[in-house]
This record gives sequence, structure tokens and C-alpha cells, in this order.
Amino acid sequence: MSQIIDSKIREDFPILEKKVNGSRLVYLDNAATTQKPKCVVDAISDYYYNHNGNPHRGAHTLSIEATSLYDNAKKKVQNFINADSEDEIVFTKNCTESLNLLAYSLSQSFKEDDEILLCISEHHSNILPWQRISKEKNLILKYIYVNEDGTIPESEYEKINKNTKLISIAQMSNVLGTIFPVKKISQIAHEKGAIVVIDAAQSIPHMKVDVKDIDADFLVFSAHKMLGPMGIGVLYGKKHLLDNMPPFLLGGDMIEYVYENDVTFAQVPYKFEAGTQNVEGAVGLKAAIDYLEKIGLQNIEAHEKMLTEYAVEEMLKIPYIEIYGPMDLEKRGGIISFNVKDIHPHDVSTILDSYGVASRAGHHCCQPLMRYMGINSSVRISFYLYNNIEDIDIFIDSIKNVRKWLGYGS
Amino acid sequence: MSQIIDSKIREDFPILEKKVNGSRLVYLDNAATTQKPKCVVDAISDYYYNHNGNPHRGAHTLSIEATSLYDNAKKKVQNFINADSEDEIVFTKNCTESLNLLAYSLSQSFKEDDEILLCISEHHSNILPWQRISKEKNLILKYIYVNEDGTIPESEYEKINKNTKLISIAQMSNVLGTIFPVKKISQIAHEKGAIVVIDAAQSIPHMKVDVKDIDADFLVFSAHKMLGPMGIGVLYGKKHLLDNMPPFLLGGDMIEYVYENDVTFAQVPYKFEAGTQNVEGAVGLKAAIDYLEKIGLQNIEAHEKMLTEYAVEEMLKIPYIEIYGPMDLEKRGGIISFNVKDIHPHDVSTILDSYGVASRAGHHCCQPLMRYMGINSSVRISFYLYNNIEDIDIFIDSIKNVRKWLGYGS
Amino acid sequence: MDLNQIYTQLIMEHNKNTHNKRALINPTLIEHGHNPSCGDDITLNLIEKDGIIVDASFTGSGCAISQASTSIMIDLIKGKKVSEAMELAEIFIKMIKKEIDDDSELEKLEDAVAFENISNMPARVKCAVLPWHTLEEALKK
Amino acid sequence: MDLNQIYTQLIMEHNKNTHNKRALINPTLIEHGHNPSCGDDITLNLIEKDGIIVDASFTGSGCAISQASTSIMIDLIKGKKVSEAMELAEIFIKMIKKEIDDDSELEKLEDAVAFENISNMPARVKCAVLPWHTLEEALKK
Ligand SMILES: Cc1ncc(COP(=O)(O)O)c(C=O)c1O
Ligand SMILES: Cc1ncc(COP(=O)(O)O)c(C=O)c1O
Repeated sequence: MSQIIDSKIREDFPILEKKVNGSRLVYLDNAATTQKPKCVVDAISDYYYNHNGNPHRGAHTLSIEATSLYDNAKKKVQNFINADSEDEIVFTKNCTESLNLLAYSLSQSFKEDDEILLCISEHHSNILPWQRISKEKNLILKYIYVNEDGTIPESEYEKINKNTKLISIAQMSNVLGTIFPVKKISQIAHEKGAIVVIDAAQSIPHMKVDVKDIDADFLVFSAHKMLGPMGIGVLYGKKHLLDNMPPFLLGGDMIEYVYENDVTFAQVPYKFEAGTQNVEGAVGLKAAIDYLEKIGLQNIEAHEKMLTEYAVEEMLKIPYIEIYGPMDLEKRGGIISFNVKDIHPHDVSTILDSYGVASRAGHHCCQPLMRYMGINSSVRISFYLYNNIEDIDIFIDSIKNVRKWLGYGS
Repeated sequence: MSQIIDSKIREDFPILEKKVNGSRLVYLDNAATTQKPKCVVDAISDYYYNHNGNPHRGAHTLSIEATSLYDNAKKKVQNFINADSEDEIVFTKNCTESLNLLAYSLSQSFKEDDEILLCISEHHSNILPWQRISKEKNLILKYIYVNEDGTIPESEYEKINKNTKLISIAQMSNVLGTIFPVKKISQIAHEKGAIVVIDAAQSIPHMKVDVKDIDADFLVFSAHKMLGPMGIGVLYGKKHLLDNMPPFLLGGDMIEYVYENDVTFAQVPYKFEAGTQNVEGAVGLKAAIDYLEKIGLQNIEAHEKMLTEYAVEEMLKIPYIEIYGPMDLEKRGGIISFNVKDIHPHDVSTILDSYGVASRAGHHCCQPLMRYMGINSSVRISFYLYNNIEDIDIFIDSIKNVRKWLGYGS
Repeated sequence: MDLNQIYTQLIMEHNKNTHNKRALINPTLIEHGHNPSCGDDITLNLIEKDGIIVDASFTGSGCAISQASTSIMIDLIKGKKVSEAMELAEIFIKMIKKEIDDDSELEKLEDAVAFENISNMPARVKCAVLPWHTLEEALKK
Repeated sequence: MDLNQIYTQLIMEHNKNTHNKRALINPTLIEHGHNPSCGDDITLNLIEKDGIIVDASFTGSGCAISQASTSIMIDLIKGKKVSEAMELAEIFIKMIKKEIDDDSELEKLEDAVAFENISNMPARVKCAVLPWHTLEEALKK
């Protein structure tokens, strides 16, 4: 089978050479975190060996270099998501912090009985911050429920109404793999005057995301899920919205004047970036985006679609496997959650691991969805640009052995 | 002059080979951020090339390895500060986040008219979070004022009284260089029933800090100021205090059960660590502590004391330099803030940089202190283990040229 | 990692065999134990009389390791004194932490020794230990 | 970085010479400008009459760059029309951003061209631009 992305790029990822339990590493846990190409790690070393300084505060060369690297990373992110200005990009430590920042800062202007709307398939990081402010401010927290096939029924959109203050939804579900129609959602939401937050943690690593096209008011994601380093995340926000929000974390570098009992804050985006920022992370994220753009987001998307189709096809041949999420593969990305009859997901993962296959088992930080689906947990595999047909073949061979290990006829 | 730490260790820091404006880099901005030894950068590469996975969530090999590296880093920090258990160590993104977490979580149990006591020399990161909760909860924010020489007069300790709910103070001032008697302060505070927060951002990189010895209830610091990577900070807290605090950031991995409208949280320390944690940062911090321990904190302290004495001695010979902070050098660490007569600190820093000397100019995130001292800003130099006598000599030679550049006789 | 050391014949049998997975009439002690992160969730039912555990059973769901560990534990503690059961729990937990050198200690665990190798699989340790922690909680009351 | 390109004779003179640093009686426009991060802080006083800036001065403190830039700007705009002053501000800011190719444009800035090289020193750009931004704010009103 011909592949869209040449397996040669696997050489850019030294960890893929690793033997796991004596076997070739088949890394299918990309929805949790991704592996790093050499260029990202090299960018980090280069930063520390040639340019390291505390940015924004100094008139000396290293500090100036660090500042300019940090600012360049913002410009890169701005262009990557097609934002209007680099001032619309705030760096955080991960997608989770971005969502906490939003919930805190936005809630200051929310009023009793305002409605917050989430999808039942949201990640805990996109539920808990809204749950907390809903309790604190007596807001009403509502959920959009999905169909059996993991898509949103038309009738659920009626939950977006004049009282809806904010809707926050993942563009791609990290369990179902569903790609939700966020452009349509933001259109309906904006008609009703609601703010739209898009959790792009699972989408942006795998497809072109254009904040203008989908008209997101806010967009959040983590670098570590898109080849970048851990410890850095992004919050995009429309400038006029960010301008009117109070800061979240307080501290050095986000102020104008500090008095013993008072303070005035710096401009956006600085007012949201307290303390010493993670320049290393910014540099690594920029290198990751450069790499993704070199390969091409369209190619990555097509490559993963090919892998997903092949994997689903092969998995459907195995009678004791149940797959969750849309079976119309046009509606999903490269994430497949499933269960093996009679076998607990953790045992499945452990057995797969013994063949070198990295999968994930559990609730995937989506307990409300699990409960809604009536399952305790599932196994999940998820693809990225460096996966290939051979990975899928090894996975399929391995999964066929799982039941035998636990004494069930295959 | 004989040095305590052999300049050979400079070879461990590749960036020190860098030429700045044609000159040898003399990096004297260590209070802002420190340079990284090869072993720290190597630990980061090794992590990404051999062990990278999302910790705590997976049953596959890489995830297990990442978990164990993350946990080992906690154990390392625990031993480094002599905490009772690794569960007392929370990783954050920087010292600033640690302080924001504390202010938010502790304030939930504070009541109107409770007093919060800070020192006037605190960093903005140790002022603003307390200012915010003071306003929200109608607490009373008070300051301890320092003497002309940057030490605390005995009478100021009377501000610690029965109404004092919390005192938060830096162990070493990042402007004055003063090492404050935190052991004595926590003793007085505990007698009055107050909680003691120690900001160790400037102290822990340079001297042995033992949380039991100083009896800190909480201790916070950043890895990047102690040879570690950016993007990771530490919050230490006594277990029974952490147990009773609500979480700050909410999201993945810090929960037990999540329902559509409710949640139960995981145990300490996990309940304070929301979202994907910075394993890379943890690994880098561990490598940094290993390195510091290999050199020996006592040696580092002695080495810096030697450099400070030499630098102060030479600076005192220059009539147009005014030095701030304790002149009793036993009371200070390796930070020297000063001004050059007639010359604005930013011009001083720019001119020093032209000689390859990295210094810092400004308010050093301590505007209330600056205002109290009656100055707008100052120049600051700060030392670390890789600095040597030659660095000081170059600095002294360069500073003597500053006034000439701006047309003032020397 | 050798799967044969983990999914042994014994563990497989206990995982599939449900003789201990049943309700118990009039239990004197009921304790709920769970590993939220993996979804293992068991309820331990005990009938204690004069310091002796005369009957025990469990309900709930979880992975093969947690299910088998619970079943093996129940076989082991039935008929034992509460104090003996407590001692066994202690030994089991120490075994998993690799804190036991003395083989005669291990022998007391009988079939439960099957979990000795689980310490090589940090991600699954919690599953094996769950019933024993739950037992400790129950007996402490 | 060549210090000679930054701390030129002209800038040094304006930094030390205080002929523009004084109070102004009955100014028609007062504008405060500041760079919180470095502590540069100036107050610009202008007397505007029939669309002409007839007098100007400043007070405040800051680094040599900001002080000299303010003083040079004041020399330049005194006697100029408000519209001309606005144009000069625009040219100055464009010069710093390296957006001007046309030398005849630059010539209009006269002595203020001395700051052309400041764009090579990102940390000091704010200092040079401060008075011009302050002027823009004042004249917009
Ligand atoms: C005394 C003190 N506290 C807190 C901080 C804040 O540290 P960070 O910027 O790493 O959050 C600093 C450093 O800037 C400091 O010097
Ligand atoms: C859809 C979704 N949202 C949010 C997150 C949280 O990202 P992070 O853990 O990097 O903060 C994740 C990843 O775990 C995710 O899959």
C-alpha cells in the first residue's frame, strides 16, 4: 500500500528506533503525547547553548536574543492559525492552563443564570474549570449529547440560545475521534451572542486550523501533542476580548506599576504571562510548527486518514472488537477507541505493550462521556505522521493475541 | 586569587564560550536566569529520544518510564530540601505559579480582617497574588520595612501578631541581596499561629535550604534560576496543609471521579497538577540538582561569597558608584545592585553589554522597594558558580568606562 | 516484561472463575475499594464472627489482575483470624514493594505469591494491591 | 553593536543640555508618556496657537536615549504646524521600524535621524520612540 508520507521521516524521530520488550516500538498513543523530531530537540539545545536569557527584562545581548526568539515563536503561531496579530497569542503551560485562564477571566463578567454549554465528550480539562465557575457564579452548565455514532444530532443545536453565554467544545474528540463542525457551531453561537471557545488540543496537530475561517473567539492547545516540547501551551483570543479580560496569574512582567496596595497591568498579551516565561518551550514549539509545515498539514491529514481507514477495515474483520465513534470515516480523525470482548482495557494495553505496541487504556479524561456511553473504559490507539502501515499490521497481529493470553479462545 | 570552584567547570557550560560583541561573555545576570550545564540539556535530549510519554495515564512502556522519571525528580527535590515525603512536592510552571496557587487555595479559608504580612522588598510575584486575595476577601495587607542597609529592624517583627494569618517572604532579596533570617521569622510567626511561605527563588540555587530547619510551611522556587530548564517550578507544602487546600488549576489527571456537575479530586500532590505535566522539565531539574550536589552547595555559597567580597571591594574604590543592600557581607548573597552617578541604569547596562558583560537594569520586579528606597531603578549584577575573578575584573574595567561614553569625566 | 509471569494460569483461572464473585447475605463488613484512574472498582463483603473471617465475597469490575487478586485473597483469608488476615495484607503489600527477603514470609501468602512479579509492572501494581488495601480498610473499622 | 552609533556626540549633548527640560507657563497641551519596564517617564508640554506649535518643553526622567530623543524632538517641532509634527512622528516611527527607503523622507527628521541605528538595539527602541508616541497622543486630542 502506498503511503502519503514517506516512512523515511521516521529517521527524524530517534525514539522510533527504540526496542520495547524486544520489539519495534509501535507508538500509537499520539493523542496523549507525541514524539519529537531531532529539529525540536536541536532547537532546545541551540537555545540553551547560544541564546539563553530571561526575556523582556534586559538590555544585554542574551536577554535580547531570548526576547526575539520568544517573539518569533509568537509570530509563528499567529501565522500558523491565521490570527490577526501576535498580540492575540498568549503562551501558557498547557491546554489545561489556557482553559483555566479563560474560565477565570471570562467569568468575572458572567451573571447568574447565564448558560455555559459543553459537549458531553469534552476532556476533563474543558469541563472542570467551567464547572467551578458555574458553581461560584450560579451559572447553568448544559451539555450537548452525541448520537450513538459520536456525532451531534441536529436537534442538540437548539441548546444554543439567547441565554447561552459561552460554548466550549473540542474540535476533535480525544475518545471518539469525531471532528465536530465547529464552524457551524460558532456561526449559530455568534447569532445568539455567545462566546465560542475551541479546544484544538486534538485537531491542530493533525489538520489545518484557521481561526478566522472557523471564527473562534478563543482557541487553546498544547505543544506536546504536536511534536513540540512539554510545558508550553497556547491561548489564542480575539484582541478586543482579551483586552477586556482581567489577568489570571499575577506576578513579574505582566504589570505597568505596582504599589503596596495597587497595581496597573501591562497590555495584552503580556498581562496574561506572569513570571519568567518558557522561552525554551516557545523555541521548541516554533521548531515543531516549522517541521509540520514542511511536511504539510494536508499531507498529514491525508496520511492519517489512510491509516485510519486501513486500521478500521482490519479491526472490523475481528468479531470480538467493538469500535466507538463515527463509522463514516469522513467525520473522524486518526483516533480509534475500542474494546475487546471479555477483556479489560488495561489488560489489553499491557498485552499490546508486550508486543511493543503503545496504546492507552482507561477513561481518557472523559468520564462523563464514558458514563454516557455506558462503558467504564476503552482502549485507544491514535496516529501521527510517523506511523505507517507496518505499525497497523503489527497492532492488528498483536490484538489478535490478546484474548488468548487471558485464556479465551480467539 | 585562589578560587573555591575551579574555572574548569566553565567547560560544562557551552554558552560561556560565546563571544558577545566580540568579547568574552561575562554573564552576571544569574538572578534573572541561569545558564545550563551540558548534563541538563543532555538529560532533556535523552528524555525525548528514549523515554518520552504522557505519564500517569498509561500501561505502556514509554508512559511507565516517563512516570518513573517524573516521580524520581520529585524524590530528588524532596531530598534536596529535606521534605518528609515526595507527596509534599508539587510541580508548577514557575515560582510565580506556585505563589498564585498558594494565594488562591489558602485564601479559601481566610476571613475578613485577617492580616497578610510581606516584606517591602518582595518580588511582584510575591506581592500581587496576595494583593488580589486581600481585595477579594477584605484582608489587611501589611509590609515589613527594611533599614537603609536592607536588613529588618528588630521592631518590625512586632508586626507579626495574633491577627497575622500568613507571612510570605523571600529568603534572599533579588535586589538587595539580603539574606533574611527566615528561621527566626518562622519561629515568631508560628508562635502567633501564622502560616509561613518562603520564596526561595533566589536562595535555593546558592545555598543549602532545609525546610525542616527553617520550618517553612510552604517553599517556592523556579528551576531556571538553578541551572534547570525553563517552564518548571516547585511548590513545597507540609502534607497536612496541602491536604486541606482546594486545588487551583483543574483538568486532566487531578481527579478521582468527574460527573457532569460534580467532581471528586485526587490525593495530594496530584490534585494540584492539572493537565499534562512537564516531564522534560522535571528531568532537567533533577539533572540540575544532581549537578549542584556534585559541586556542593557549600562550595557554591563560599565561591560566591568570595566573588561578592572581591567585587564590592573593587566597586567601593570607584567614587561615583552607589551600592545598595547590606554592607555587612555576611548578611548578603551574590547579588549587587548599584547606580552610577548621572547615568541611567539602562545606559549602564547597554554600555556594559558592549564589553560582553550581561547585567540587568530596571526595577527588577520590585517597584514597591524601589519607591521605598527613593530610586527609579538600579543596575544589578549577580553571580553563580561558573563566574570567576576574571569576570569581576572585566566588569570593573568596563564599569569604569561607562561615564566616559556619556561625556562625563571619569 | 514477560507476560507469562503476569498472566499465569492461576491468575487466568481466578479471573474467569466467579466462585468468589457473588453477593453475601448479612455481611458484617462491607468495604468499597477503587482505582479511579483505571476504573477498577470492587466491593468486599465479609462475615466476621468471634475474630474469625467465616465468609467473604466480592462484587464489582476491573482488570484481570484486580479481579484475580481479589479472588485469590478471598480464598486465602476465609477461615483466618482477623489478625492473621491483617498480617497477610501487610506481607502482600511488602512483597509488591520488594521489601521481603525472607522466603518463609512469602510462603504464608500461598497462591497470592503469584503477584510477586507485578512489581516489575508499575502501571499494574495498583490493580494487584487494591483488594488488600480494601481489606485493611475494612478490618481497621 | 557599535556604541559610537548609539551614544553619538549629538545624543550626548542633548542628554546633558537641559534647555528643553523646563516647566512651561500656560501650556495648552500636557501629555504624560512612560515606559513602565525601564522607568522612562516624561511629561510633554506644548503651546499650540492657530495650528502651530509655538513652544514646547518637557519634564521627567529617563535614560540618555529617551532624554535626548525628547529634547531633539522638541527642537524639531517648535514652530512647526501640528500636521507637520504629526507627519514627523509618523516618519520617525517608520524609520525605527526600518520601513523607510526614501532618504528625502529621512531628511525631514533633521537631527532626529541620529536615532536611525537604534533599531539594531531592540531593548532601547522604546526609549527613543517614547517622546514621539507621547506627541502623537497629545496632538490627537
Ligand atoms: C525573589 C523572587 N521571587 C520570585 C521570582 C519569580 O520567579 P519566576 O519568574 O521564575 O516565576 C523571582 C525571579 O524573577 C525572584 O527573584
Ligand atoms: C481534547 C483535549 N483537551 C484538552 C487536553 C488537555 O491537554 P493538556 O493535558 O496538554 O493540558 C487534552 C489532552 O489530554 C485533550 O485531548
